[in-house]
Amino acid sequence: MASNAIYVEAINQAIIEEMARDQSVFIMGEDIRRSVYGATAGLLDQFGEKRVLDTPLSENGFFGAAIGASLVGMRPIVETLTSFMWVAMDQLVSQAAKMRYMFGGQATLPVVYRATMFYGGGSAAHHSDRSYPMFMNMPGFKILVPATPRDAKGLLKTAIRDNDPCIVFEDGTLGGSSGEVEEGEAALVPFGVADVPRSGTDVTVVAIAGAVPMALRSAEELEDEGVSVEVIDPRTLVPLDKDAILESVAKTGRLVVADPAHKVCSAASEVASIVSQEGFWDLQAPIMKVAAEQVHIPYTPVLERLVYPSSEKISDAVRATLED
Amino acid sequence: MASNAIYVEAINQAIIEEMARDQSVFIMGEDIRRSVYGATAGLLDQFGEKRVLDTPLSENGFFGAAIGASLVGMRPIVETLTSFMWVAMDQLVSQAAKMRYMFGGQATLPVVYRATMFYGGGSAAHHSDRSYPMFMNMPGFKILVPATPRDAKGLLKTAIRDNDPCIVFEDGTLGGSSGEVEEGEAALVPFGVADVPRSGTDVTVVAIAGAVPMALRSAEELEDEGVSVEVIDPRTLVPLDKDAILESVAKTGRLVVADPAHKVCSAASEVASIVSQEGFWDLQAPIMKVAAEQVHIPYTPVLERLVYPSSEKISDAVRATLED
Amino acid sequence: MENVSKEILVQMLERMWLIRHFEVRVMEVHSAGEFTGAAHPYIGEEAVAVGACAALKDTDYIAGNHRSHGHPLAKGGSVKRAMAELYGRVDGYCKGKGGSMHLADFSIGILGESGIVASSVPVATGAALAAKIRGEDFVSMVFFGDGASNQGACHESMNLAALWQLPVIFLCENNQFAVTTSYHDSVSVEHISDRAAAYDMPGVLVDGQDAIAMYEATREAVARGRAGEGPTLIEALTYRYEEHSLGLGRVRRGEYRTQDQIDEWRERDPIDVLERTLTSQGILTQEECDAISKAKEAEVEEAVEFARNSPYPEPEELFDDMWADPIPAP
Amino acid sequence: MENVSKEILVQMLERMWLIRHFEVRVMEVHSAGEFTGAAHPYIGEEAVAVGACAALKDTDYIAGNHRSHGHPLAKGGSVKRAMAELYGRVDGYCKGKGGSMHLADFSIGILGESGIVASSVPVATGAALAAKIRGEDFVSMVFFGDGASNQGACHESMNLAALWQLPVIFLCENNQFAVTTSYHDSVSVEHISDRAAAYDMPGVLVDGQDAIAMYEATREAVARGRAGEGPTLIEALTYRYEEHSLGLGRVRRGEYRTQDQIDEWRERDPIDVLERTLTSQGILTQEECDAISKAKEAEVEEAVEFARNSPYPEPEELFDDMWADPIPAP
Ligand SMILES: Cc1ncc(C[n+]2csc(CCOP(=O)(O)OP(=O)(O)O)c2C)c(N)n1
Ligand SMILES: Cc1ncc(C[n+]2csc(CCOP(=O)(O)OP(=O)(O)O)c2C)c(N)n1
Ligand SMILES: [Mg+2]
Ligand SMILES: [Mg+2]
Repeated sequence: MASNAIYVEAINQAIIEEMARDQSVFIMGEDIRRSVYGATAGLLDQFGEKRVLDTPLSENGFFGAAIGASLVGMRPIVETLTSFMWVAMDQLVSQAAKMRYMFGGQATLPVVYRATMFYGGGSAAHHSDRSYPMFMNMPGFKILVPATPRDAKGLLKTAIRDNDPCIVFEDGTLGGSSGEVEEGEAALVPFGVADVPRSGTDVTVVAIAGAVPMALRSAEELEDEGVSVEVIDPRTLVPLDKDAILESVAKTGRLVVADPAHKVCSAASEVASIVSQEGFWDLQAPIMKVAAEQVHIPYTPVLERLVYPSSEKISDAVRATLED
Repeated sequence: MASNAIYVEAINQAIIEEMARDQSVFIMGEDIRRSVYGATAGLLDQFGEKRVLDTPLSENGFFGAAIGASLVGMRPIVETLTSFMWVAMDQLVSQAAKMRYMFGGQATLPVVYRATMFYGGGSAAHHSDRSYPMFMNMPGFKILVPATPRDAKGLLKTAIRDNDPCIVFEDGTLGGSSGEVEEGEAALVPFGVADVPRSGTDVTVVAIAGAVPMALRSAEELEDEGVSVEVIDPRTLVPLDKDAILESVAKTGRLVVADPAHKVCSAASEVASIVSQEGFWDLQAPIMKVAAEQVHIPYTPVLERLVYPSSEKISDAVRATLED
Repeated sequence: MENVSKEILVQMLERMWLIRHFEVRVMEVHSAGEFTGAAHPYIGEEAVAVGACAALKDTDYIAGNHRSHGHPLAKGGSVKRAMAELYGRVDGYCKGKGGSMHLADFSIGILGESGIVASSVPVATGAALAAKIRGEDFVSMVFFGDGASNQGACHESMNLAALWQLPVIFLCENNQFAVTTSYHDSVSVEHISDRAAAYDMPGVLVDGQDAIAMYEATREAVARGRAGEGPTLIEALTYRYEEHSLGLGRVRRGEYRTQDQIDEWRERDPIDVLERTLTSQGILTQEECDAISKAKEAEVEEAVEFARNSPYPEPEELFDDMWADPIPAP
Repeated sequence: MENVSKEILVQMLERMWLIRHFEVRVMEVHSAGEFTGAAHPYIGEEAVAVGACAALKDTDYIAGNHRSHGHPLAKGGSVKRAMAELYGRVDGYCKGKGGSMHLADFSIGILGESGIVASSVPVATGAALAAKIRGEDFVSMVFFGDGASNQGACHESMNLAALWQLPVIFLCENNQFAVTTSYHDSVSVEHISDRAAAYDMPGVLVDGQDAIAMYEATREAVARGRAGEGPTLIEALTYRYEEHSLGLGRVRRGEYRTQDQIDEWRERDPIDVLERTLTSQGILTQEECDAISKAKEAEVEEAVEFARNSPYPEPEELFDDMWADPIPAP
């Protein structure tokens, strides 16, 4: 049964459905019992203290404890913000990402890190990280970047059932966005399958997380100019549905990549590099990267808004691919 | 006065020359007084206990202490391996990288992190990180990847005098390589100026760190096949001498990027994305990325050697750019 | 308190009122939407930073955390530049780039507040390391919370500081909670100050509502630091009156603490405590105290006006301040 | 030792000899170039892991560090599969992908050794958390060094474990040095076990050369864990005879420790200590002890042969074992 939900509620639904379905799922994080960030509302009442753990401020400690618990049969969900992952980087990289391979496949780590990206609202440099490109460089994580309530719910449910370490980068700029979500099994969204929220024939725009609605707005505007834009939302960056991207570029011959992360060594760089190798002969114009400026996130709103992609910047980039 | 030195000695010379030159330079790290990794030999005798500090195993603590010392006028050098940086990621990212901007330019952080990349010798997944692409994604670090003794010395000397946080990724596979080094001021190597250890006209190979000698070997082999390869060693990844790369591609029309780091969101991806945007009209063939496979570093040598770029892989990629 | 000068006592009262009025006004203008982003009120905890900073010189250093307005104001920071920073303006301490959680004034030893919990602790330890290497007698002090004390960074820094006998004061502001989590649910010992023993370092438990007690305890720690006798851990017992952060409306008061507890702590309001002492000892009259409060209120109001009138940065300034030795943007 | 069974005593001696011979042989074949990469000999420290693991069941968990051969062998791991792993062969515990520092046998609760110092500590704490959530009575034990004890991960894990009363045993192997650094130069207190008080957790200082003492102390800690009474920190005083790591030739012995110190510790060799007890108490004769040694030596030799004859992995196996639910390589 489909119903309407906002992004944060969709996440909440996913957690509740999966915790109800599987006793080995539990959740831990800071102040989650009282749902300070909104996604864990009602869990304590429904699942009790043993499965809903408030942790001390010790991210490296409890991120690692989640790993240990996952090794012996539990399926932990860890709630955090992207900016607190730096503190826990050793457990994430040295253990979560590497353990299974290092132990020749003996270790199975069904652990999910839910990391909110808190950018765009005056949170300044310490709280605004969009760090998925760094985790993409490190093998071992499945990396999810839901841009809609449906995908926020569906990808999280799939992640909880998946047997590898997953990181869900939940986009705070979309936290209040609403849309249709399914229930139960029907809600599952597979990894590695891009969504095409808008098809078109002239230019392909690959858009990530919070850039998806921008790309859609840009596509609408450009329609008035007679430009037909195809918007591709990869939804998962590891695995990446590169076939969907290459097929689209084969049709359009033009590519713009919109990515709210810092532009150097970004997901946008990666997509560009794939297409410049594997889709080169289809390209009729330079690949345009529209990603965050290579600068920290300034607090003041007049500067902060200059950093990220915007529908205007995307439109300009699309137009640039049509010049020659 | 030029003389011959191996890579590790060149680093040692740079430290000694700069510590002798400037009282505010000091060095800290684990077991550096007895020079376990070779680069800090003789420092204790020459500069004493106050300026040559053996630290406890507390990377986050002492990486951060280096930051604090730098803020109040010291110029710390920190010795570590790349793989121990995960533990200290919070101090690196939240403080070293962000502090100056966050404080509106008040903070000046002349701190140098010397991180050895210990790959290629059976050190397995926990000790073989080549993590510069992850740090490239995060604004705030100057990132150096010396491939010769001359650059190992010259870039480190420049880094010690530079007023921003620098990370020198010292390539362990080159630790024993030898070459000519200068002394004193003559040894300084500027940031942001690529080296062109071999010029050519048919294909540009941008090679990073340990991939530079591979690219040079490949270029020699290919010469016998009548292919003229230009090898570009960026030497610093932040800042990146993109003009040198674009100019070379303007001449050759073909680009291969060889990078010992994991290939997804790698420095190679970044170079490819720059050229596919800014040098697109010069390109006559797909951009080929030759980077490490997206897998952890296996211990056993028979598998480990398959992961990295090699002169054979580079040659194959060069040949591929010449097909159509 | 016999050997606490009147000058210091009055200055402490002034700075406590300054912080109180600052925070009250910040809550008002924030809820009126004059600026956005998180801000963490220090109301109820004023005696901690003010008492501690009264023991420092301008050449000593402090570093702080997300609850970030009290520390710089206690060390003598400019209320105008602090307020302008919250408003995101060019005259702010960080030219609008840092905001509430990143106030700093390097000219008077304020090495900056930090949004990542416990991340200032190693940094402050490093400032103290510089004193040791250079053989100078400045000290460094770092403010962090009860929640923060559970971070590995604290352990590593305390061990380093104790080992090397660095002049650093670890000042734990135990305001009973980390967001909604009682420190009894996050710290496995009764007193955080007892953890000092794990580093062979003096640990002191202080009444954080009593500015004079804070001053005296800190003065001792500072003296030890200057004398090369190493670090001290001070745990200040205090309480935050307001919610964790402006902008976290979801968490209602009653859900994690009782009105009774709040009322109990309010009875020992740090400003009242100090004023009672000063008036009962005949150091100031109540009228003089009230005049101080009024003057500070006016100073804050001026700062609000200053902030409102300060311009926003120009778009061209976006890339400024990234580098001390600039490089081209990629 | 009255209530230590003969079976356990003999098993301890067997495993200590097994580890001793294993390490001696590893040093030989490593220096003969039969495999490369780092390897950290456990010689001199055998009583620690063997005594501790004797208190565990197969359903209990351990995790370890870079000094990685003793722990799995002490827990009953296969000497053949361990040796084959060092040789980088398919029959190794990790199919050659892990090597010396990453031995693991999940089938008998060996959650793996780790090359990053202290990084197993949170992991082991998490295994104990699972016991608590599921209401089962297994325990988890983690081995880490004196050097490791200074890592933030230890602080965070101990606080978590004490707070939640998790059945985890923090087993600190204080072998006096981290590479060349004396623990007196890295740990700011005299006894690491005293740090337990900082978490309101029992801390026990044990003679790490005495397998029986190790066994008894651990047995108590395990009993506490199974009974839901929380974690224990055990500090085992021990000594490494050999250099930090095979392949770190640069550091000469005399530079950071004296021959006298080494000789002193060798006088309390853990195998001698146990054999002396067993023979003096009439539990085993010296001949029986020698026979055990011989048998273990033969077992190790067999393992070397096994490892030599095991094939290297095929190139196609490079990407295997990355994922439990595979995805295409990018
Ligand atoms: C590493 C990290 N984890 C989590 C947070 C989110 N956070 C901000 S303040 C806070 C509570 C801090 O509590 P405490 O240290 O006691 O300081 P207080 O707010 O009580 O002054 C939390 C969880 C953060 N900023 N940094
Ligand atoms: C985080 C980290 N930092 C540094 C190292 C390098 N290193 C490996 S072992 C070691 C010393 C460890 O000492 P200790 O914990 O006492 O164990 P021991 O070797 O004495 O058994 C060091 C510094 C590492 N592996 N991981
Ligand atoms: Mg608090
Ligand atoms: Mg040791």
